[in-house]
Order: sequence, then C-alpha cells, then structure tokens
Amino acid sequence: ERGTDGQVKILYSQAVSTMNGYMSGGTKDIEVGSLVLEPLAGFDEKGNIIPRLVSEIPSIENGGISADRTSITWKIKPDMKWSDGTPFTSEDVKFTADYCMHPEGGCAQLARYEGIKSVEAVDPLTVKVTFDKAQANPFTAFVGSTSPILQKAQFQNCLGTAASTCTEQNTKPIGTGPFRVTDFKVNDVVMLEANPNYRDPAKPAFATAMVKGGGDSESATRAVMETGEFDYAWNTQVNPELQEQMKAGGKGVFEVAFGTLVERIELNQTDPSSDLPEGERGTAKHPHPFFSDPKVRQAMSMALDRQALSDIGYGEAGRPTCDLVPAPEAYAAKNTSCLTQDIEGAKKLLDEAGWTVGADGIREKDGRKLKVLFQSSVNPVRQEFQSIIKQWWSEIGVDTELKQVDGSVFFGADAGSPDTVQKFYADVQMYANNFDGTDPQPYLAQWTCDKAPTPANQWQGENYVRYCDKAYDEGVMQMLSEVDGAKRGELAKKLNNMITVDSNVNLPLIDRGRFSARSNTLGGVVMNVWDTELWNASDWFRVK
Amino acid sequence: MLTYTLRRIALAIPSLIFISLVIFLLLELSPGDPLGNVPLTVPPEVKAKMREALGLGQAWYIRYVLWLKQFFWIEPMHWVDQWLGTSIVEGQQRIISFQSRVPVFDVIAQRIPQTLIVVGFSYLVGVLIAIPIGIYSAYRQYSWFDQLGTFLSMVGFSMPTFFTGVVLIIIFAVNLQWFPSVYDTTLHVTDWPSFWKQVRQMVMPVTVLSLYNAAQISRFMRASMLDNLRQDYVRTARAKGLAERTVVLKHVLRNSLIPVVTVIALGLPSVFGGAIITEQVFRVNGLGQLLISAIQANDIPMVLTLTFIFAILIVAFTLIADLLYGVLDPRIRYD
Amino acid sequence: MLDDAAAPVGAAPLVSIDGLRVSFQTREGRVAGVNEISFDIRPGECVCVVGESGSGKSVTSLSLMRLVEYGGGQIERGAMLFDRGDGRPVDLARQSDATMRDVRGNRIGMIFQEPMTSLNPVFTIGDQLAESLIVHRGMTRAQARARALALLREVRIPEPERRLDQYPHELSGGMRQRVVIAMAMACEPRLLICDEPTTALDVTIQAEILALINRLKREKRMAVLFITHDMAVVAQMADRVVVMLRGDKVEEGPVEQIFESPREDYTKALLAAVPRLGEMEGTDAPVPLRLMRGASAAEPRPIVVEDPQPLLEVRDLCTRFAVKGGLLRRTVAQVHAVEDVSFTLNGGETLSLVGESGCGKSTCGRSILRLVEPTSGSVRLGGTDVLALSSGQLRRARQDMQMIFQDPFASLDPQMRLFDQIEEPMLNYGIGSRTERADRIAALFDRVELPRSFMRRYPHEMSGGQRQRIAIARALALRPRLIIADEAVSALDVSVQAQVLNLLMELQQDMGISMLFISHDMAVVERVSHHVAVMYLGRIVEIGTRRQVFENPQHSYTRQLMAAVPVADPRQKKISEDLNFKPIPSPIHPLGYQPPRSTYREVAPGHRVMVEPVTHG
Amino acid sequence: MTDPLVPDSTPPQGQPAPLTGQTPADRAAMPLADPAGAATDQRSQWRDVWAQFRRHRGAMVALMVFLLILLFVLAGPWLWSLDATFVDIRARNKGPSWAHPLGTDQLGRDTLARLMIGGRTSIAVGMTAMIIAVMLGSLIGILAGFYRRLDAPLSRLIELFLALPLLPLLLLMVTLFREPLAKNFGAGPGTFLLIVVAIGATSWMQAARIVRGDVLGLKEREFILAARSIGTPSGRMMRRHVLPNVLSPIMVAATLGIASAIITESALSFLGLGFPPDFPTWGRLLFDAIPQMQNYPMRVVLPGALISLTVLTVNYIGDGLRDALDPRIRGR
Ligand SMILES: Nc1ncnc2c1ncn2[C@@H]1O[C@H](COP(=O)(O)OP(=O)(O)OP(=O)(O)O)[C@@H](O)[C@H]1O
Ligand SMILES: Nc1ncnc2c1ncn2[C@@H]1O[C@H](COP(=O)(O)OP(=O)(O)OP(=O)(O)O)[C@@H](O)[C@H]1O
Ligand SMILES: [Mg+2]
Ligand SMILES: [Mg+2]
Repeated sequence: ERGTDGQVKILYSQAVSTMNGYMSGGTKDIEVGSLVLEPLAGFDEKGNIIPRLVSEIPSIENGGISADRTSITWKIKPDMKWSDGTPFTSEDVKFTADYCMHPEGGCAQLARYEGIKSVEAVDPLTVKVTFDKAQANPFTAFVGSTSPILQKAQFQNCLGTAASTCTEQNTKPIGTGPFRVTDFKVNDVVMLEANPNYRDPAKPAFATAMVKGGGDSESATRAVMETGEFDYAWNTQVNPELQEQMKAGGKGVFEVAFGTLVERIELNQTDPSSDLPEGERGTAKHPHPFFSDPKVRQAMSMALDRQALSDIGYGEAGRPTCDLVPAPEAYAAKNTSCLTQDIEGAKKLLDEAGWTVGADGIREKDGRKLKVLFQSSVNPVRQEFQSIIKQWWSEIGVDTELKQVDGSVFFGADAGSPDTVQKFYADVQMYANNFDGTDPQPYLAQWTCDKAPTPANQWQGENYVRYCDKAYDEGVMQMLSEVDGAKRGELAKKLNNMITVDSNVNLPLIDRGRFSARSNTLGGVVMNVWDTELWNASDWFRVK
Repeated sequence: MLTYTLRRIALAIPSLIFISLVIFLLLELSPGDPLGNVPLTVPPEVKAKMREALGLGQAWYIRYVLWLKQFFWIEPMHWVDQWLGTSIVEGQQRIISFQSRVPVFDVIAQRIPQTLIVVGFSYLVGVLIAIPIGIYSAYRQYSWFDQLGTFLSMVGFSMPTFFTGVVLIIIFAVNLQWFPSVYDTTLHVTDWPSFWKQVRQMVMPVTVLSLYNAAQISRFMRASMLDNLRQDYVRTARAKGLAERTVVLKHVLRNSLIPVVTVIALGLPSVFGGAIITEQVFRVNGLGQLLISAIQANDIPMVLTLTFIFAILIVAFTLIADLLYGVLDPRIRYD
Repeated sequence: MLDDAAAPVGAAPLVSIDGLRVSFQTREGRVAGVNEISFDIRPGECVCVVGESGSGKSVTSLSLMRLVEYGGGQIERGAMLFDRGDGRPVDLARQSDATMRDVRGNRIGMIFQEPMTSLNPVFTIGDQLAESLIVHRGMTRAQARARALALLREVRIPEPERRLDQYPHELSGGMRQRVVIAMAMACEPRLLICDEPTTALDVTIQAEILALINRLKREKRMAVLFITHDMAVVAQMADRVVVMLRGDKVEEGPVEQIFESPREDYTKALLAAVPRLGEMEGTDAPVPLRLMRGASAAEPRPIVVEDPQPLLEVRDLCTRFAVKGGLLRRTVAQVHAVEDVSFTLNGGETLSLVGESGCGKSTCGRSILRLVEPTSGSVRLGGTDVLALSSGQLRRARQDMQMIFQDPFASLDPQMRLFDQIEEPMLNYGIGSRTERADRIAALFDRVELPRSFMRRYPHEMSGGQRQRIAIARALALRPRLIIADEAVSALDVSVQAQVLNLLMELQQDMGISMLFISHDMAVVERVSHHVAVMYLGRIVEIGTRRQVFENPQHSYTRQLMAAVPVADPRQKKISEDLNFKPIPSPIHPLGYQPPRSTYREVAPGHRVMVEPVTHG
Repeated sequence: MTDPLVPDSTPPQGQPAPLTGQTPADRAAMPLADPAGAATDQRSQWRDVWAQFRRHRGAMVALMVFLLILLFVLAGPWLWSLDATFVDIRARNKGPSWAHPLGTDQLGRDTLARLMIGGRTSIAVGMTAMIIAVMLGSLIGILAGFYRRLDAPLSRLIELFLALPLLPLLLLMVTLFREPLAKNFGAGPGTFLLIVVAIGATSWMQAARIVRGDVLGLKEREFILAARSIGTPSGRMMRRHVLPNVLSPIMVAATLGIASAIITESALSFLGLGFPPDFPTWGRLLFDAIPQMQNYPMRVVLPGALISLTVLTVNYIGDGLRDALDPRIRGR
C-alpha cells in the first residue's frame, strides 16, 4: 500500500547537486534524479531492457525498430501522468530530445542522442526516433537513467543558455517516478514524498524519502551497518577488514553486483620524459623507451597478484579480472591467463629480452634503466595498491616512483595542467573506468589511433595509453556496422584481448562491483549495475 | 570614531576589489576542471560543449567583470526586487554555481543557519570555557591546574579534528548510541522533543570544535592575565580591601579581556568560513563543506563568492577588532 | 573619633612596628627586603621614612597592609600592632585575610609610589572611588557617588562633577595623584601611608598635594606615614623622621633634631647631598656639590668658562604637533608645544630650561636634535644649520649632540646588555676596533663610577641612579660637544642625584661639554646652571643668567615657581594650604591660528622678560 | 693626545670622589660571588640563557623528551634496520612480535620502522615550515609595524592571504613547481621543499598580525627614540632593538606553528599535494589508521601520541626559552 511504511533514509557520500542529470552528468545526481525522472525504458539487474513508460520494448519483430535499423518507434503506455497530474505525452519525449540536443544547452548526456536525425511525436502516445544511419544499438536515447524524460510544460523556457537559470526546475523537476521532491538543499539533502500520480497505485510503500549527502564512505557505511541511522548507503567502498567488522554489527548487509567498472593500469606507449620539449612530450613521435617492448609489458603484468589486490583493497566488492570488458555475458572474454602471479616468469622474460639486473637491483639495457613513474588519483585504496605494486615490480627489478594527484585535477581535462589522466606525463597510471549501458562498442572505440590525446587536439582524447594498431581500428569499424549479436560478441572479445592480454598495454586489475549497504529493515532492494541503484525504489518497503 | 570607521571602510573597498581579482586569477590559474567530476563515460566533445555552456569560453577578464557586476549590482538589486516587488534586475543572470546551477547566494543562505548554529555555537562554547580556564591558570600559574590546562590545550591543539571526530562517533554514536552521527539539517525545532533532538545532534560536532577553539583562546587569555596580574593597579585594588574575587574578576579581567576580545573578534570570520573537516565528519553540510566541495569541483563562481564574502568579513572584523579595542580601552582614541 | 581628637602627643601609638623582618625568595636564595625595623606612629602625627633607593621603605609600608605577600615577600618576624579603633591593638602580621580586607582601605589608606599606574585604566574615577565605600561602608551606588563627589571636592580637584565620569588617562598627573589620595581617604582611615607621592611631579603640583595632606592630617587627626627621599619635603611635612639604610633603621627622631643635629654619618651624608634653593646666592658660576666623604675632602671648583663662544644658537624655534581628524585624516588643529623660542648656549656652559609639566621643555630639546621635526625656526650648532641637514648628514651631526632622556629606564633597551648599549653609538659611527671600543667602554664605566662587572648586566638589574649613569655614559661615548639632559636627575634619590650632578659638572669641566639642562627642580637648576630660561606654555617667559633669574625674578610665573619650591628646613615650613594654581591654558589652537610674536623687556644685560603675549598671571 | 674620558690612575686635582667611594646601593647591587671589576669576564649571553633555561623544570623535562624523540627518529632506523616501505602481504595486520615489536599495518609494513622514518619527515616538515612561517611573519610584521608607509599595504597583504582559499593556491603551487623542483633537487627533497614552502607561505599571517601590533606599541617606546638619537640606522634598529623585544609572541606562534604544520602536511598528502604515497609521515600514519581505529587502536594511538608529545615538548621548551630569553625574568 502506498505511503504506509514511513520514511526511507538514503545516504550518498557525494551530495546531490541537482535533480536534473542532464545538467551535471554526475553519477550521484543521475541516481537520485531517477527517483523522480524516468526514461522510456530501463535495464533490469541482468542488463535486459525493460519498459518503464512504454507498453513494450520495440524490436524488429514487433515493428518498433525499422528493418534498416534507422528508426525506432516507442509506444507510450496510456493514461500516464506526471506527478502534477497532467498527462504524459509524446510531446514531452520530443521536447526532451530538443532540450538535450540544443547546441548551447551544454547537455551532459548529449552522447545518448548522437546520430539522431529527428524525433517526431507521431501521436500523443507514439514517438519515432530517426537516425542518420543504421544503428546496431538503437537503444540510446530515452533508455536508461542517463536519459530520462523531462516535462515540456515545466522546462519549455529552459532551452539552451536559459537551462542553467532554471533553478526551480532543476532542483524540483516534475517527473513520473515513484517520488517527487518536497525540499532540495543543494549538496546537502533532498526530501521527497510519494508521487500521488505514480502509475502503480500500491507503490511506493514509503510515504517519504530522504537522501542525505556528504561525508566519507566509511562513516556512511557506519551509519547503516553500525548505528542504524540510515536504511541505505550508496557506494560503501571500505576496506575488507572494515567490511567484516561492519557486518558483525548485525544491523545490515552489503549489496553487491558486478558490472563493467574495471580498475586498470595503463602503460604509456609514448615517452613522457620531461626532457622532451613541450609539444613532443607524450606524443607518438617519441615511443616509450621500454614499454614499447612487449616483453617488458608482459613482465609488468605477470608480476601482479590481482587476487591479492582484490582481497586487500575491495574484499567482496571486487574480483580479479584480465578484461576491460568483463560484462555483459555476451561480450565478456573471460581471460584468466593473467590471474596467477609469476614473478619468476617475469624475471625470465626480462632476462630474455636483454634487461639485466644492475648493481642497484634495477634492470637496465643500453643504459636505460627500468625506472617508472606511477601516478594515480588520491584514494586510499589506490595508494595502497601503488605501494604493493611497487613492491612487486621491485622484485622483478623495476624501480617505481609513486605519485598521487587530486581527483579533480587528475580527471579534469585542464589542458594546462601536467597532472591529468589525458596528458599522462608518467609511465604508468591507474584508475577505473566503465561504459554506459550494455553496449561496449563506443567504449572499445576509445583505443583507436585517432583518439590518442595530443597537443593538437588539446589533449582531448580517450586513448590515454596512445595505443595504435591498424588492425584494432579496423575491428572497431567492423563492429560499428555489425548488427548480428553473436558476431558483435566475438568482435568485442577480440578487441578486448588486443588491448589487454595480447598487448598488455592495459593491465586490467579488478572488476569492481557496485557495493552498497542496506539496513536489515529495508526490503525489496535489488542491486543493478546496468541502471541506477535506485532503479526499483518503488518496490522498496519496510521489513516489519 | 565614526569618521575613522568611515575612512577605513572607504579604503577597504579598493583593497577588497584587488583581493577579489587575486582570488579570481588564482582560481583561473590553478589546475582542475569544473567537469572533473563528470564520469569518464561522457565523451570529450560533450564536455567541451558543457564547458561552453558554463560560460568558460569567454576571456577571463570578461568573466571577472561580469562577476563584479553580478556581485555588486545584480545580487543586491535582486534582494531589493524581492523585498519591494520591483523588477530592476529581472531576467539578468545572477551568480550561478557551476556544480548545481543554483544561484550561489541561495545556496549560501541555505547553509548559513547550520553553520551559525554549529560552528558559531562551538566558538561561543570554546570562548566560554577558555576564559575561565585562562583566568584560573594565570592566577595560579604553574599550579597543577595550570599544568593540566597546558597539557590538555596542547593535546587538543595537536589532535586533528578528523581524528577526534571519528573517536567521538565510535564511542558515542556506535558503541553507546547516545548521539546521532549524521547531522540532520532539515530538522526544525518546534517543540521540546525536536529541541532535544537538535541538542543531541549538536553535542559531538560542538564538542570537537569548541575543544579546538578553547585550546587556543585559553592560551591567549592566560598570557594576558599574567601580564595584568603584575600591574600596579591590582595592588591598589587590594589596598582598598576588595575581596580577591573582585580584584581578579573585575579589575584584572576587564583589562586582560582587551587583547583577548580582539583575538576573539579576529577569529569570528572563521565561523563563517565553517569548519571544513568537522562539517565533513558529522555531515553538518555548512559553509565549510560547501566551500570545500566547491573547490574540489572547481566551481569558480561559488568559490569566488564565498571567499570574497570571507575576505569582506576578515576586513570587517579587523576593523571591528580595532574599534573594540578603542571601546574597551578608554585610552585609545580614533579620530 | 573622640579619643583621637583628644589624644595628646605621646598618647598610645596607633601603629607600633616591632622587629619587622621581611624577606623575598629570589634566584640567589632568600634576600631580606627589611632586616629589622621598629617604630611607632601616633594619631595625628606625620612620620617620614627616608633613605636611599632600595632601603626597604616601600616594603615596610606594604607589610603594614600585608600586601607584600602578593609581591612574593614573606613576613618572617616581628609584630605590627594596630589599633583598629576599639582600643585593643591587633597584630596585623597575624591576621586572617578577612580581617585584613577590613583593615585595608578602611582603617589604613595607602597612596602608592607610582601614581600614574596605580589607577585602573578602564574604570571611571567615580567607579574606582566608590568601590571601597560600597565594600566597607555598605553604601548604595548613589550614596557612594555622592560621597565620591565630596571627596573630590575635598582634594580640590577642579570641576569634580565632570571628573567622576572620566577615565584616569583623561586627567593630568597632578589630578590623578589627587584622585589616588581621595581614594586612600575615602573611608577616613586612621592611618594614611604615602609612598613617594610627589616624586614624579613638578613643584607646583607637588606643593598642592603636600598642602592637601597637611590639611587632612590636621583636620581629621589622621596619622601619616610619609615615605620620600626628598629631604626638602621631609622638612616640610614631618613631625618625626625615621632614617633607613639597607633594611635597617639607622636613626629616628623629631624632624628638627634630625636636620639640625644628626647623629649618624649616613644621615649627615644624606643631608649634605640636598641642594638647597638659595645656596648659590651671590655666585655666578655653578659649583659641584660638596659631599660628605671620608678624609680626602677637596674643595669643589666653580665652573668658569673663559671667553665663552656661542655653540648652539636657537632662533624662533616653533614645534607644533598636528591634531588630526575628519574623514581624510586632515590636520584640524595644532599643539603649539614650542612657540617662538630663541636662546644661545655658549661652549662649555650650561643653560637650564625650567617650567611646568607639559610646557614644552622636552619637545624643545628634541627639536634641537631633530628627534621631532620643528615647524620653523633655525638651530645652528657651531655654525652648521641643523634643520637644513639631509637625513644622512643629520645622522653624522648627531655625533656632536647627544641626549640624556627624561626616563632612564624607558630609554634603555630592556633586552640589551649595558656593554652593548654603550657600544652601539660607536658601532653606528664605526668608531674604533673591537678592542678599542671595549677599552673606551671600560673607561666610560670608570668615569661614571660603575663597576666594570656591570657591563654584562641588563637595565632592570640596576637601580635608578645606576641606569641614569648608563644613559650618561652612552651619551658621552661619542664625545659630543652638546648634551641635552632632559630631567636627568629628577627620578633619583638625593645621594645619587648629587653624584650624578657632580659627575655632569665634572665632565663639563674636563671636556668642555655644553649642556642644555632640562628640569623642574629649582634647587638643582640653581646648582648647575650658568644661564636659566623659564618656559611657560611653549614660550620662554624669562631668560638670563642664573643669578639674574633666581635673585631677581621678574615674570609672575617665575615667581610662582620659586614660591612653590619646598625648603629643606623644618623651621621654615611654608607649605600653604591655600595654594591653588591656575591650570595651564590649552596649547592647542585651530589650524589657521597665528600666534603673536613674543616681545621681551630687557631688565638687565642678558636678562629678558616676556611682556607680550600675556599668558600667565 | 690623551683621551679625556680615561681618567689617569690618580684622579685629577680637585675632582671630587663620590659620596662614600661607592654608594651603598652599588655595593648592595653587586653579588658577592662576582669578581668585582672583572671587565675581562666575557661570560657569554647564551650561558646566562642556558643557566636560566635549566631552572625551568618543565622545559628541561621537555627538552629531554624531545631529544629522545629526535634520537628515536634519527638513530632509530640505524638500530632497527627493517625497511619502512617493505610490503609483506603475508604478514598483514600482525600484532606485536619479535620480528615486529609494534606489529605491522594493513600491508604488512613494520610499524616501528614506519614511526621512525615518519617522524623524520614530520619533525623536519614541522620545524622547517614553522621557521619559514615565523620568519616571514616576523619580517612582515616588523616592517608593517615599523614603517608607517608600509603598514597599509602590508596589512592588506595579510588580509589577502587570510582570505585566499588555500587549496587552489596549493594546487597551483604544486602544478607550477613540482616538476622543476623534482628535477633540480630530486623527487624527495623537491617535494619536501615544496611542502614546507607551501605550508610556510600560507601560515605566516597570524604571526605577522601579532608582531605588527607589538611593534606598533614598541615603536613609541623611548628607547627607540634614544637609539635614533645615537645614530642607529633603521636596519640595525629593527635587528637589535625591535626583534628581541617581540620575541615572546613569536615564540608562541612558533610553538603552535609546529603542530599545525605537522597536521597540515598529512592533510596535504591526502589531497595529493604531499609526499608520495609510500612516504610515511606521522600525520599520514594517523590518517591512514583512522578507519581501522576500532580493530587496531594502537595504530592511531602511536602516531597520535608522538605528534602530541612533540608539540607538547616544543611548547614547554618554547615557554622555557621565552623565560630564559627575557632578561627581566632571568634576573629573578
Ligand atoms: N618582589 C621583590 N622580590 C625581591 N626583592 C624585592 C622585591 N621587592 C623589593 N625587593 C627588595 O627589597 C629591598 C627593599 O625594597 P623597597 O621597594 O622597599 O625599597 P625602597 O626603599 O622603597 O626604594 P625606592 O626608593 O627605590 O622606592 C630592595 O633591595 C629590593 O630589591
Ligand atoms: N608626539 C606628540 N604629539 C602631540 N602632542 C605632543 C607630542 N609630544 C608632546 N606633545 C604635547 O606637547 C606639549 C609639550 O610636551 P613636552 O613633553 O615637551 O612637555 P615637558 O615640558 O617636557 O613636560 P614634562 O615636565 O612633563 O616632561 C604637551 O602639551 C604635550 O601634550
Ligand atoms: Mg619604594
Ligand atoms: Mg619632558
């Protein structure tokens, strides 16, 4: 029964800035926003597309997707209402596309609308999306929590440059989700109440919800698992010992699910030496002095004990992996070759390659020493990893200097800063990345030659390692036009292997799951890595 | 004194504008990106568009002058419009946060209550316990009380709040379950139970902060009392046959407070600055947390506005401290 | 208090100190502040305690109030019987704190040595006066205020109503002193302790205050314990005198007996050191004092300069301080501290500047050295125009003119050893090598008769007289041609003062130094000067040779000054109770104010008296 | 020519000898043990200071403890040769044993070795940063107080620095200087230099404000005027007369400065602005151990206690030194 279970209290260690994910792109904003704003279709915990505001998922079979794969037609459920009681129509969907695709709006989810030629409201309950060319995966716009539908009536004055002045709209959007905002304190707390016009009259069970933000993940975990002040804490990334201790508190459990987030090490393929002039430093003009040697790269990988790292840093929240695309099932290569540490093997490999141990225990060849600068962003687990990995590498004769960079600098794309992940002015770097949704194709396209950051493109590329292989580029092109599911899977695995186990340019370490804490009194939680964690908040209830 | 004040205020304006320029340039030059928190899944082209939408495409001096105009004209006029129902600056853009796209002043207004309540109250508590401790330690210099006071204040000063805060949480929130570990900013005190709730959630952050403040102020108080206890007028007061209490608490204290009050006044802007770490630990989400999260997100309008208000307060409280000196010490005259 | 009023001299003593011994815990162990002292005070009697600095005078009085404990002292032995008014004397040395609180301020009032600092700067006069009345007499605030007003009237403060709400710093030194007296008197104590109440004041204010105490003593039959080192004041005030030396009483007796037939050598030496006004009558040149000493008595030589040549010529010197105000800190008025001053000082001679506190003496001296910038006028030192010098030249010129500052303690850096302080001027001018400088400093120490072992001491480790000698040594280190001595001896007790004066005169004789001697002590001025200039309100009102001015004072202010000087003769008591000097007019004038030029009447060759403008009389 | 200042061995004719050869006060003022007239006795000023310092019991105990701490961090690694950064993941979270007297941390590194090495950095950073801050603060404070012309601009500078948001400032400094410094001085010393300068350059304002206030008062004192009258140039004036007289507030600022520098350093490394992650410091050890406080309390207690102890001892040493340096107190 709707509204009978009181309040649900949710803790986000990053505070919510806006309810309109189009404005920020931040995961926390999108997740919390999803309590209010919904897309036409979402993903379930297995990565299957499920209808939310539409009566069925379009397919070629049911005619929803045109045979040439250049358009997709959505059928909206009848009698859908916004939380203010007005009817939900195809105009709203079309408006949402206009809103995000407006050239001056700075929409964070523009990528979801890429390749769209037009969006038409065929009739109040039918929307047709036409693409420029055939789409292997037409489920981009309006699918998943990153592209929810906005109410036209509310946002129609917020197009383009006006978008950022629409404070009221951005903080208290009218939606179709299970809750609506009653109070919004920026970067602090969001108070919500059950949406009286929610499509399922029995849901949500909670009358109100509170999403508090700020602090660190340890205390967030503590608030659910030890003090019991909160029902749910998002991203409770704490070290395994603490996980055990918290579980012993008996007040809650951890929810975990694995998706595509992979903690990886990247081996720079260009020379980052500061002796090179600015403009040539870190470009293809100067290949890396020793990482261009595949045996060195392989040895670097062999020295790692991924299982140990996972146990020390993530516990239940992680598992070792050799793939950059660990999921979904259809695309996961499931390599295991890297999983066992082989220090001796690595040494032998280096010996073979002619890297001999010098007097100081560091290997060298032609006067070049195996000395690497290893950078990462500030994060307790990453710093522990850095120390451990430094130890392992020192055992095979590689000397490591560690460096940590503030996250906002490291991941910020400031072309003037030497410490960004794009510039990669280091030999080795470590961070985590994933891909949006279930289709790895755009993600794998990041390692093509032209995506390498260079001074010419203001260091704006995603191929941070500067991997460049014609065969790989071709594979990516092939996958772009391949529509057959099985073949796509094969292609993805091949590409994945090329940049991981085959070349060892990327050393995937850990497949990091979503890891959140839930109080024992909160029922109905199903962890989902393909959509937001709060995807089924309408089903949540109080365990009595 | 009035003319002195006016003159100081007049002189403060150009120097404040200079300060704002320096802060602006600093934020411009320091590395970091307002979009640093946007997930890596968002492609660079989209980020470039977002950056443009934030107005970052324009030259720095244009943005600076715009900010000046917004701060000194649009924002004040906006309030005027709100109060009087006029529409002087209607439709003109206010200072908007990069992070949340909410007018910066609205966010600040949201944050002020909890900051004043928690940080301000702990400053008050800190002062209130520091003064008696300082008085007594000085009056009984090198007694065990004094030694203990020195010990505690030094330990209090050297223990970072990120440590004491967590210790308190573990003891009082986890083990004893006396106080909540998360501060509820939405709580409205309307009756006794909610008042009690408010008190309970304030206990730990206030304790942590006031210990830290008290440690410093008690040192100043002690030094000042020691100076004044040696003065001749103390002997005069005793020669009148006054009780020791009166001598110390009236004659000596009043004089000793003069420098301490100015120290306290100079410390007051930091109340507005918030307590970055403590606010974080207890999730008080006041101005300190706002500033730090804005800095981490490279939210230039927010950081610039906050620090500039902070600068105004610093300048103002320096002036207030100087004036207080004149009020408390009749020998000092400003003309 | 009937019994007091009727008590004949020789009645039961009010206070009877018996074998008092007070010691202090210091780094070198326990030292005695007072060794062994006994004396009585009877109602209506004034007992003067005299003795050099550090002899235990203040400690004795503080012990009576039992305040000495707060300064780290301890009453080791002895009794202090005090009659609280009920005829049953109690021993103050053994009373509880509660009893003492009742005694303090109520039965015994005390005026402290440092009048300037013994008032609390942040409370109004009225509050501070009312305090003891509220505590001891249980008055309400209003009653206490009324009584405070009456007290202020009694001490003859002008405009008493206004004073009640003023703060101590708003009063002049003399007024503050009177407030302290009123405070001590508030509860009509049976005993009033006055610890050097007038040392820091100039003669006119001193005379006022002495008169006041005298009147109260007579009218209220109050006993007075008067501590001073000024023998002239003793002569004027005392009924009986106690002479102390290093914590012991050396002699006690009625005032006439002490002055006329002292028994102890120390008393004799003390008396001999007192400069007496009029002693120099009939002579032209200053003569060093004749001091009592052992066998080797030599006749002091008068300081006569053959064919004096002008060294320092000051013409029309004006120094004004800006009073700023308004939004832009513009000057709105000016303090005319020195106005139209002209005089000539000959090589090897001494010119004294005398005058009331605040009349501009120090400013005049500082203007000559350009330590404050004069507004106009000219200062020529041996032919060079000092006011025209650039800052570099001025620094060099200062090698020739040095100043001894009014307050020796304040003018020495508390953090520097004496050796370094005296070496500094030589370092500044790059004089001599390290060893040469050390030699010269040693010679200077000998010269000012300080043991060489003092070189590594700090100023606070010296007595006032010794500090003054350090200041003199520093001024001499550069062998200047001109010394400006600003109240160089006012703070010293007689014996030390005599030594310092003799030293200065001796140096003048040996080295031909010229001196501008600034002082308010007329007797001292008479002793040391060739010429005297009397200042009043920034102007010289009378100038001439010492003999002309002292033997034939023409200006009304000069006469008033002379009249106020106490005489060191107990048979010649001239403290009049009706002295009531007019307060000095304000030297502050608005910005455009054009002061009239001073015009002088020449009484005799070199003796000029101001006729216009009329500022006094 | 004979020096008129130096009297001949026999006083010149007619020169009056003083009252009784020497006043009683003089005699009283001379300690008996003092070899009178020994101008050759050049007992150094610092021996006086030391003598007085030794009298301060708290300061002496503190000095001992401080020396012990120094010994621990400096000589300790000689005696205890385990590498503080050696990771042994098989020996994680071990309690005290012979191999690891204070146990190991979550990566199996030896806690004792880490405390010793960490102390070196923390104490060095604390001291150096404090010295930079105090010197800068005193200099600016003295200049602002002494020269009327400089007062307004320097006061504005102080206000500016107080208002500047530290984090962007530090980020900027790191961006601009980390690489050049690392290149010229090596990674470790380069970072050290950067950190101490960063901390020093952002924490001098308090000291400057206090010193300025004191100098303003001091400037009006007569001995400054007297020094000018004997021709002391401004530079020497500030060095010899002003500085020694404002030492007391500077000492307080210095004591508090060490504590905040040690803490700030740990905060910096947590912002990625400090030492590399494998570089232990006390602040960092404390910070790292906080999440595991409940399971392994010793890990927070040890570095925490060492930081507090250091600050406490420095405070007492500062107290003692202040008393010892003040001749007015020293005389007593
Ligand atoms: N607080 C103290 N600690 C140590 N010694 C003290 C203290 N107060 C006074 N003395 C010593 O006691 C002796 C007597 O001092 P007292 O103040 O009575 O001198 P005095 O006769 O009043 O001199 P003056 O004329 O300078 O006022 C001196 O030798 C002095 O050094
Ligand atoms: N720096 C200054 N600024 C303003 N007024 C001053 C200053 N110095 C002195 N005066 C004023 O100038 C006048 C003369 O002061 P001066 O110090 O010369 O007096 P004095 O004759 O030496 O008095 P005393 O006997 O008290 O030393 C006084 O009214 C004083 O208030
Ligand atoms: Mg005395
Ligand atoms: Mg004077």
